[in-house]
Amino acid sequence: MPVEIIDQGIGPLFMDPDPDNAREFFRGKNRKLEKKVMSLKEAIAKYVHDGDYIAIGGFGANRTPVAACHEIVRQKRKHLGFAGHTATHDMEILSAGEVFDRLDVAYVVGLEARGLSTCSRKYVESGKVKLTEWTNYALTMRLKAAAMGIPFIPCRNLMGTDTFKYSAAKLITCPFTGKKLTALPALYPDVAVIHVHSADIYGNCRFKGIAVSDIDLANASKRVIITAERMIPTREIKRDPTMTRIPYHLVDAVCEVRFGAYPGTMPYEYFSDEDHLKEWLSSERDPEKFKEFLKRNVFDCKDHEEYVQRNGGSEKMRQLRAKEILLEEG
Amino acid sequence: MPVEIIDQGIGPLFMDPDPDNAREFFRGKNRKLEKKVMSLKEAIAKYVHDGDYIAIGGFGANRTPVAACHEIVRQKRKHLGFAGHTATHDMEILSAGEVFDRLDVAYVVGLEARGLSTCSRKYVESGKVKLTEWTNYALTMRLKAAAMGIPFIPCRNLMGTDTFKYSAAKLITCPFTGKKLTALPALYPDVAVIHVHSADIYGNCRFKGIAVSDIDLANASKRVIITAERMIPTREIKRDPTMTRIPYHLVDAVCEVRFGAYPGTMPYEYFSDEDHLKEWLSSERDPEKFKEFLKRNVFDCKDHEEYVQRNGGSEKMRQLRAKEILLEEG
Amino acid sequence: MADYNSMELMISVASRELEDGSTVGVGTGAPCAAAMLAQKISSPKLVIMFEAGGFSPELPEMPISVGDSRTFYKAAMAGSMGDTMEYCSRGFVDYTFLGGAQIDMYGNLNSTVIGDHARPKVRFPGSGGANDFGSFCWRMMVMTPQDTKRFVEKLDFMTTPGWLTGGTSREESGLPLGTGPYKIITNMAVMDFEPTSKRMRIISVNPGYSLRDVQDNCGFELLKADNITETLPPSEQELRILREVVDPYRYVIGRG
Amino acid sequence: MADYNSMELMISVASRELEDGSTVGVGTGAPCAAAMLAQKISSPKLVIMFEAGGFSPELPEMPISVGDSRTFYKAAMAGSMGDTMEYCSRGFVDYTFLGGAQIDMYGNLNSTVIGDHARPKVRFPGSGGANDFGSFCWRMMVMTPQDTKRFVEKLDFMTTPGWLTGGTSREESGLPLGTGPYKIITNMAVMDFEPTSKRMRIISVNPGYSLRDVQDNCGFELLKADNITETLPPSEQELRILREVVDPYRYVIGRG
Repeated sequence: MPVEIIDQGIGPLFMDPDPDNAREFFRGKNRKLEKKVMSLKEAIAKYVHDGDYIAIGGFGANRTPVAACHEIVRQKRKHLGFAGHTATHDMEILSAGEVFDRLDVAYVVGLEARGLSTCSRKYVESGKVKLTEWTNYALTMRLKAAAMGIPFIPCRNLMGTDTFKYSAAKLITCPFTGKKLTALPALYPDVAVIHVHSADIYGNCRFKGIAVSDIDLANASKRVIITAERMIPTREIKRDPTMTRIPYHLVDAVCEVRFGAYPGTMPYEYFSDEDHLKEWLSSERDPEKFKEFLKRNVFDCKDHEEYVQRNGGSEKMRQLRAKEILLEEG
Repeated sequence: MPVEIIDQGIGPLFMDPDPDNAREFFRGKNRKLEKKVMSLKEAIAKYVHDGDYIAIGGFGANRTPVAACHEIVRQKRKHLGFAGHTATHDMEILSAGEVFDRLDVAYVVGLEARGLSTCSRKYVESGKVKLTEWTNYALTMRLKAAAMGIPFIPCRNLMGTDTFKYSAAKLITCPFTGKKLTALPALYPDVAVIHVHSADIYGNCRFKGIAVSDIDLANASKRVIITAERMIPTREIKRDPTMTRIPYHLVDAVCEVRFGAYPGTMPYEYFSDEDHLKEWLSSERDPEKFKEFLKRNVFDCKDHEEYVQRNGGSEKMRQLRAKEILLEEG
Repeated sequence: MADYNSMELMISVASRELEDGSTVGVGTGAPCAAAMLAQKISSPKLVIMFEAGGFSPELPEMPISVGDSRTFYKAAMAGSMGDTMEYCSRGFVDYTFLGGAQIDMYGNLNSTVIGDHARPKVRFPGSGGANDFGSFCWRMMVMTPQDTKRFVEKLDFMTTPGWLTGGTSREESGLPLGTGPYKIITNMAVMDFEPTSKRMRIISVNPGYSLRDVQDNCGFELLKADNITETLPPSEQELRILREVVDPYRYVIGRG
Repeated sequence: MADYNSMELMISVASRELEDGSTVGVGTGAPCAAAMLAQKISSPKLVIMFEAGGFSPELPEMPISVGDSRTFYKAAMAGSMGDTMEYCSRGFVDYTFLGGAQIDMYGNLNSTVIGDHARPKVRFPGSGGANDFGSFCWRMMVMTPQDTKRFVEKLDFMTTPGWLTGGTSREESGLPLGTGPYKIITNMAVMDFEPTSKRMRIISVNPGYSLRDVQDNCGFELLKADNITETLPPSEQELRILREVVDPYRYVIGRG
């Protein structure tokens, strides 16, 4: 049975899918059990460079490392590539900073039921950003292929659509069944940032609730920055290693950032601050007002704690926790 | 870049890798939230048929559904296909019953550091069994492909060896890099048996410790039989859905079988009974003695509880628990 | 007769399609409301799955995101996006609801751009999980208000596959066999797809609208079933549960 | 000079290859003993991974199985076989130790059959994870007693790839680039592989053996390094820790 490339998308492939090149990198990566605790400012300065390809964990505004997105904008990174995988509020922040100019699109410019982000839209419509179209699962599978150390993985989505045409996927035939399959190239991000419930000083991580694509993301990425709601001792990790979702070998930096997903949701910790997210969306409609808004909420904040303080602080977080845990539902 | 089939193994492919045929089955599978509790005897009678292709969860003699293997032999199943994936004591039992005649080989006839099983060896050497060679990871990847609903998955093992030659894999070129890759066909077992720490009446399952390949196995298999050390209420599942490793949708039967992995290890519950496993290996060397041994330990036991009773009962299990949890290590 | 708005009607009609014991991959908003309504009326054992990894939750309220905590509240499993999509790809998921800025006569959907891809007039979110659900789930449905801007002869961009170019084109494309668009539920009518041509076909017209209204508010010619009925409006029970239990804050039905 | 057996020597020599901070995929027995010894002497931060999913355990004793509870006792993570093998395939794992019934001059291994595949004289377990580790890990090592039955001109079956047919054949095969057999440690000598031909080469001879012994107990012609040294025997410290801490019940060293 012949195997052939029947068709291929015209979108640019931003990252090298060659597993041997990635293997050379991972061979040299430090996997010693070492203390990796640092400030978020330090971690972004050290591990996120202009031109890097970055991926953000969580799902848009759920367990998303918002603090890290702010810090990337504060540090004025430029020319990043960005995996627009379930990207909502994270994309909104990074668009405000115009930090990226290459975008793998799965879900972008929207905040789901909350509506579209003017800022993200205008930026993507501006022509300043090179785009390749994918789907949420296609990007998950591309990360899975990278995690597996293979250059591509077959899938059964995309066929027959413009999403395929504007992707960098290929259409091949199956060597066993002769069926048509999409071939999705491995995606090895230069750096990933993932927000978790708890981590030890070496980077062993736990989180509760849906994993989204974060485990494959941590495996696939050359560098991994962890922001954690709280630090826990290593003896707790060792007491129950089944609960470790990301092991220390993968991790380059561990940053303790309380409320690090605010104004998004952190499962079992705090619900999203819908009023503040609306404030983002509404202020974006007026460029002057949005500049002010960004100055107040991003550029003038020395860190995430100040951002939380400026938007209600501990009383607000108390309310959001009550909402998240459905405190009054009994 | 041309994609081509460069080479292919000569081993028989026992199962259809076509995802559309599997999809038709899964479409019709009952996924209603229904009580699925039954005796192991009933579950094996109902869901394991002569000629089926079966896969056993766990890792050889670790969290392996030994009770189910005994029951399959007691019910004298014949002409099964068997996924010899990390197969040690499970294989030894099924070989004693000569229940299978097709074998996908990854690891068979041995019990790791304990030595080789005469019974398994003689059976595989007898010519009564059709063999195809794979590796542990290759079988895991074949299950993963099935779980993903794709007909094959690329891998970078097997190349250049007789393991490839006697497999049913193919050697193809990558549509992105031109590199050679092995193409591993999806494996959809007819039935899987998996032993877990706890399950609810609907089949939501938890287990602690290494997952081996059981999550992909549960997803890939058309029918899933669960044996559980103990039942737990559904409210406990719902209290922490992050701990669910296998959800009820996949499961056909739930059987409460205390010490169901004995004489193997059940993490955090009981260590393997090395004396009894030695008794298996030594009695196999004398056919007459082995017949007696099987009569006593399999055929004359009405269930697994009787098997455990005949080999030390609660006092033995108390000792094995102390050993498993390193009770005296402080 | 009960007083209701078009959103309440679409959700009620959609909910009746979800038979007990079937599986549905849903997003936020109307689709989620339809699934919740079905569970509370005819299909208590409807299996709801969310793209981000929530399996069979007890939804305490409308989720704001397909990944927020409500999507795995008292769930059977809090899994991953890979888990959910593997279920869909493996053939485990019967229904899904999708939408878009444009739909054509074959049920193909555009949620990516209006205008040119590189320099669009309007950029939309893109596929998200829509192309995945639309490729993998057995039956894809759409709930949408109907007008000539939305129901178009030609999409600016085909994000998610319907019946592609009709006939046998979908099965020839390599997409999983037996999948495709099933019902299109609008404020004016309910459409299915003619089995051979795979073109959109009116099967029932909603109370208060005429066949003429339906065609006039569609940018392409609609086929007509042999006997077109009147869409059964929301029952008192459907409306009561929808308003009191499913969407008390009118997040969704308020938009009708 | 310390009194020791051949197993203690092989384990000590092997353990010195595992530099601190490197990663090793190990099985039960001697390889595990070598890794434990390395951790307790020169490489406290050696990362030990087990095929079945145990990542960086604190091994309280020798595991009986690569999947038993000891392999994830006080571990960083209790993962899956997929997790471990993905690490290997991705290039994360530096070393592995493998063995077999037969080895040839290119370090290829047979753990499948003696005789014909369909009707073998002796059936062995097969690859297990050996072909996977041997394909993916950067440097594959072997600890084995040496004789002409084991070190053969031609394998009955090539289970696990070494340098295949030598020269550039391994890199041309499609196996991950830069991987391959590294050291072969026997009761008589230590061998590596000549860089161009990839043929097995004696680099040091163990105390009490001659070059002649080494060649006489090998079924193929061994190359000889320019300056062949005497293998450094186990130190007092290595023996003490091996006997008192790593393997007090002599499960492994008892076989030496």
